[in-house]
Amino acid sequence: MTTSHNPTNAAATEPYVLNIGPQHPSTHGVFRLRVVMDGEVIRDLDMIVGYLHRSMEKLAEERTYTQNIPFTDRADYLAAMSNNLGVCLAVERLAGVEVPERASYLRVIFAELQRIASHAMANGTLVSDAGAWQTPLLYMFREREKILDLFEMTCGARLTTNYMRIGGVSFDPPPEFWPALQELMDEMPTRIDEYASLVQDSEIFLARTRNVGVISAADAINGSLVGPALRGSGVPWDLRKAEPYCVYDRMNFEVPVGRHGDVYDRFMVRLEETRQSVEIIKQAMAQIPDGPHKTDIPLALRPPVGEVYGRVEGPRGELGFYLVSDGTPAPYRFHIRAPSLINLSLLREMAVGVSLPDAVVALGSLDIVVGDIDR
Amino acid sequence: MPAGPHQLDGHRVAARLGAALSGIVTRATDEWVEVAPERVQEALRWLRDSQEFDAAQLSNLTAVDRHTSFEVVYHLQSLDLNHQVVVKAIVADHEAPSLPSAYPVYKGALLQEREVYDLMGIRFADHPDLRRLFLWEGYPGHPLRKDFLGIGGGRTSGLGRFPNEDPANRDRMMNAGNLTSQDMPPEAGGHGSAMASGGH
Amino acid sequence: MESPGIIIAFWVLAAVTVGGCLMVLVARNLLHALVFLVLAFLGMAGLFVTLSADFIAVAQILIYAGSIAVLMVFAIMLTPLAARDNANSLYLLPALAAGLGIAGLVSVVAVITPWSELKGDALGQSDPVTTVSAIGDLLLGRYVLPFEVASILLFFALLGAIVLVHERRGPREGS
Amino acid sequence: MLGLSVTLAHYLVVSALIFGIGTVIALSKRNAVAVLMGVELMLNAVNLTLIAFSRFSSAFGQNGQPLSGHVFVVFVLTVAAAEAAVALAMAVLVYRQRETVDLDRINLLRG
Amino acid sequence: MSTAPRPATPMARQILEHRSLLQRAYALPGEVFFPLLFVLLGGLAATVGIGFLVVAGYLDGRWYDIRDLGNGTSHFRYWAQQQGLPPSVAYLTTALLGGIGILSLVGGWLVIGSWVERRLIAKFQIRQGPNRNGLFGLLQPIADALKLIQKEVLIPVGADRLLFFLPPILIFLPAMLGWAPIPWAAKMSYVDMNVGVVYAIAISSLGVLAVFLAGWSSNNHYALLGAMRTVAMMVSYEIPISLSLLGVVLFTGSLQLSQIVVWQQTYHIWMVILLPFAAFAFLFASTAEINRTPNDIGEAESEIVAGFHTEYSGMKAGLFLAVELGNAILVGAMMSTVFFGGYSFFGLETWIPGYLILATKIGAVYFVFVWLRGTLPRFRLDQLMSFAWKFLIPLSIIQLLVVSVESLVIAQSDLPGLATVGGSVVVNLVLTYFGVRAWANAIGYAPNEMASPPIMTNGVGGLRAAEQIRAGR
Repeated sequence: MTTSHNPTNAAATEPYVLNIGPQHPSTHGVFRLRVVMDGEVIRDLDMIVGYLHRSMEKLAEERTYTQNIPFTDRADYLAAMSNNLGVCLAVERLAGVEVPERASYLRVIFAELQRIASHAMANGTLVSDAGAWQTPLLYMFREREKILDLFEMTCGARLTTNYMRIGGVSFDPPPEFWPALQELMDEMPTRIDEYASLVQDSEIFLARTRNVGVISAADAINGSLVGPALRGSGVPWDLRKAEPYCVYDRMNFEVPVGRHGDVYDRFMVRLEETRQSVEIIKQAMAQIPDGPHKTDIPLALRPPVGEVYGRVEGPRGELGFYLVSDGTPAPYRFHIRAPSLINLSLLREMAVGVSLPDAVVALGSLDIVVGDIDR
Repeated sequence: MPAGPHQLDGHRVAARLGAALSGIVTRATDEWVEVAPERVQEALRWLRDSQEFDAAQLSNLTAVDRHTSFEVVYHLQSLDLNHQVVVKAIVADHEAPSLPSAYPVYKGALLQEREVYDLMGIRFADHPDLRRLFLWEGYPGHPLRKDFLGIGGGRTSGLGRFPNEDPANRDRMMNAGNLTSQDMPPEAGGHGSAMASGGH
Repeated sequence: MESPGIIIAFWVLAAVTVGGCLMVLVARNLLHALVFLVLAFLGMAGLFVTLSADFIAVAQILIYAGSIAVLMVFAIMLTPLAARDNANSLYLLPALAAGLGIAGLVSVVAVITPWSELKGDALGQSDPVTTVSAIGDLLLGRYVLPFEVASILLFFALLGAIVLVHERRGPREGS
Repeated sequence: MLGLSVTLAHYLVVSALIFGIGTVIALSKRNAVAVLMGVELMLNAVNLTLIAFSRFSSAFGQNGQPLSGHVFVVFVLTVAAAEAAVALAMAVLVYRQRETVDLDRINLLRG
Repeated sequence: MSTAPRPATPMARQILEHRSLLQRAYALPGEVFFPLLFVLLGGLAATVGIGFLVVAGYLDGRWYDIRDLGNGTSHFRYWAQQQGLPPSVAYLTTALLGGIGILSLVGGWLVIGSWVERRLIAKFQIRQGPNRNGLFGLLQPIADALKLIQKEVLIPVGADRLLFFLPPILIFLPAMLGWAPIPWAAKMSYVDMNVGVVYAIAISSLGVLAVFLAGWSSNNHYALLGAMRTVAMMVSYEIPISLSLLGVVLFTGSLQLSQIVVWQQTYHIWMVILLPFAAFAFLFASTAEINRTPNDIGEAESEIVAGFHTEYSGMKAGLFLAVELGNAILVGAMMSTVFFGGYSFFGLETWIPGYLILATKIGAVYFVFVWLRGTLPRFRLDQLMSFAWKFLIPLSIIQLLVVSVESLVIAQSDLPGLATVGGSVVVNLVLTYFGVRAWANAIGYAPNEMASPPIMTNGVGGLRAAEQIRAGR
């Protein structure tokens, strides 16, 4: 046995490697963290992704633009509507397709519904990561279920909706959709209050999330964080305000930003955003005009040679589609700027040096979707 | 041109960038500015630190395979000024492409560069942790390259032509009412005619 | 006349205790040895019960099986894998001789001594004896000085253990 | 004789055996924690002796006087706990300094 | 948009009636029955005892008071003595029968408790819970047990086989032994030992070793991490438990659990009113000892999967789960006995058998455990440790000082018990309220400042805007 006499470097325990995932309750999918731990404290962290990699960008090069829309459902499978919207807007800008006004309103309504559903999931799983045995999660699922019912009513699918089309949306909602939506929106604020009251002021939840996983505003910007992770750090950046697409410039809403940039702030930003989404949907319902829901486009849409970077504010942040067209019906390059993946850029900084439970909560607050990471 | 609503004119960026760092701009268009690949880090740092452009965030980083070269595309944005700057670097070496990393300038490049390395095979020098991201070490090739698993018969990957556009099928489809004349390209033929029998 | 229950209990517990001790000596793995040590402690607590020392029995479980064993667990865990064997040293034979000598000598003395002063037929009496309050009276009465000394000893042992194991955090930050 | 009733001598023999085994463990083991186990067993044997003497004295149960044996055991338990805490802390410390808990290798005082 | 009347299509109707379905789920009577079921089960499981009583009554030719099954034991002994049997035979027989009684009681509760827990948590989580097997899904635990039994028991590679085999058994022992001193009625306890409180603490400390061995022998980092967490937590929280029980012991002047109940009966007061902080400390520390929310960090499923029993499968895992549940019931029994008057209920125990009252109280405490589990997030290990060492233990010690003075006053003064005990209640309530607040302020804990809603803005911007917003608040 070596007798390296080094009292200052007295390791209390031996560091060891812990594999969190690919099958683990807190990774929300097949996502793996290889963590070097010293007791309870994380000394190093390496993330291993790709278990769900379907090479979507390669597949897209063999398919027309319309055929690519269903792929985006499967990328971020918790925010299919937003993904559909993003790719449609990008293609429309590339090909110069006009969208009827009613379709724009419908897109706003469904994108915001999707945001509510996705944030409910994100916040629910975050609280579940903090150990609340799924009660808040199931409360938040209550409204998510109703929203998915509305999706099903409109386009027949709940999760992978494939609802948006280039030039509009695939279906006009049925007449019974509107009262159901109205009723949901009427009860939504009290429901949000209800599930906020479950956790928002819970001292245990506060103790677990306050000053945990703190990201400063400068780091968040430099680390390409987007969405609630960026806004949680106090940066008022929302593409719906900054670069209004569809009819967001006619909507009156506010952007919540956090105070400390910790897990609690990201949670609260998501919570407030659901409230704002309800407001947006109410305004859109009041303003929506009659008219066609779709313009006809050629089956083989041939955008001119060129490139476009279209982006929307998805539930997880800036969702970009970088499309390069060579004039053929299929994109030459189809790149999805996945917020889930890029938000993980700072995970190592957040997790190294803190204890395992903090790292789990910090990871949960980034709201990753493995389909979006791997694509 | 389909530029984003807040995207800056590439010529304007090129003028200022070229004035500050001489010889760095190789080309500029309405939409983007092309910089010398070996000096891309310098260009990004200048754009990030300049008062005028304030490109604080690397919004998107990706690459495009142009058969003989690679385009690495940087979408930068300023949150305060609310505009976008698109920077491109053309990597001429298609066999062993290499480029300085943007990580020293933007921490957000960490995973995006790994993704580009994994799928396109572009090496980023002085990237702290350049490993494959999605695929495992030892995976043969880089799948997003156009010559990956080269298709026989001189075809390149990509959908050259919508299958139903094959002149042989054209009349049949139009008779069946599935197509309108609007769906047809202006001229028949083209480089993708082999696709018609491809059964995609 | 003693009840057969007590006699059976004595023999079983004595066998468990001595067997546990022997296994501590024999076991190759330190953690196995620890398990047998706890078994021996529990057997000892049982022997205390047969001697109507209920408070001492419970204290034995609490302190030996509950606390000291856990302390040992921590000590074992804080040292590396290589230190978890229970090997004997070169002194095994002399130690065996010494141990057997002591045990034999004391046993012989214990058996041949008449113990005329101590012939209480204690095991036969059936009324439960309350020892707790009596021990408490003694501790705070006749033995109050040793009691206080013991508490001070415990306090300083606590402090000493903390001081010994406390990590000096300063220089580690740089590395 | 031994099979019919349990006398003081039985307890004393058991305690002598435990004490002997404890001695062997304490003297022969190389691991510091194992040595501590031996010492604890020896203390336990003494406890058993004390309790047994207390129990078999004729005055047991009267005025609580013979319970002095119990009080001694309480003190022994106290000292044992303190000793275990300090000894194990020392074992950990020695491990940190010397990277071993093998008592044969801990020869710091030999220089 | 249109304000259409109520939609006609089935799908839309279904969506609109979604909420009323949930309301119906709320209103289902399942949870109304749970206390009733506990009481019934208390009675059911005591059937063994009652049968024994009837047999004893037949043998002795007399009719017995079923309010206290302890009567049966003494009569049986009396009868055995009359028959000339050696007393040890009578003792052993009663011990055996009592053991069977307790085991069947606890076993029955394990079955029902798991059903109640799943059912109740389902209600808390606005879902139905198990409702397919039998009436209200009552047969679900049996189905679970059958499933667990028929599963293969895996031994991981590299596991220490002996130490891997032992823990499920070792951990089962304290969960069963702990029932021995609990008094179910005035004379009805398995062993009415005069060191009952210390015995309970000592027995609960035995589980630590089993937990550690389970985690260490599994050769799994999650298991080891969970075991070390659990051991650290159990060792720390034994101290608040002991201190809170010591306060009770100071008042009652006895370590005997039956005497503690009798004391509460005598003064017509529950210890929880007299010692609210001790009751809270005991409840909180118990959740740590038995690994339940909010202190279930030893098996925090979002962090370390299942903690120390990650690698156990089949009935061994089932045994761990059963012990967890059994411990909850055992703690409920201790809690009811020590702090909630045990088998007594202000004179009601003369009309209703004491064991039924105790069973109801255990059910109530168990309900609290389930409630906590359905509601609260989980602490972090260091937070739990600081809560124990910086909050519970100092305050418990201060409380002990106050209580020792009060108990002296109650024991020595000539005033009537009502005055001294009532005075102590007032003093303790006031001191607890202000003491907790003052201590929380002293250690700098201010939760209300921590809960801050986000700032609502209307503009967009980057770092500069963020700094402006931050400066503006």
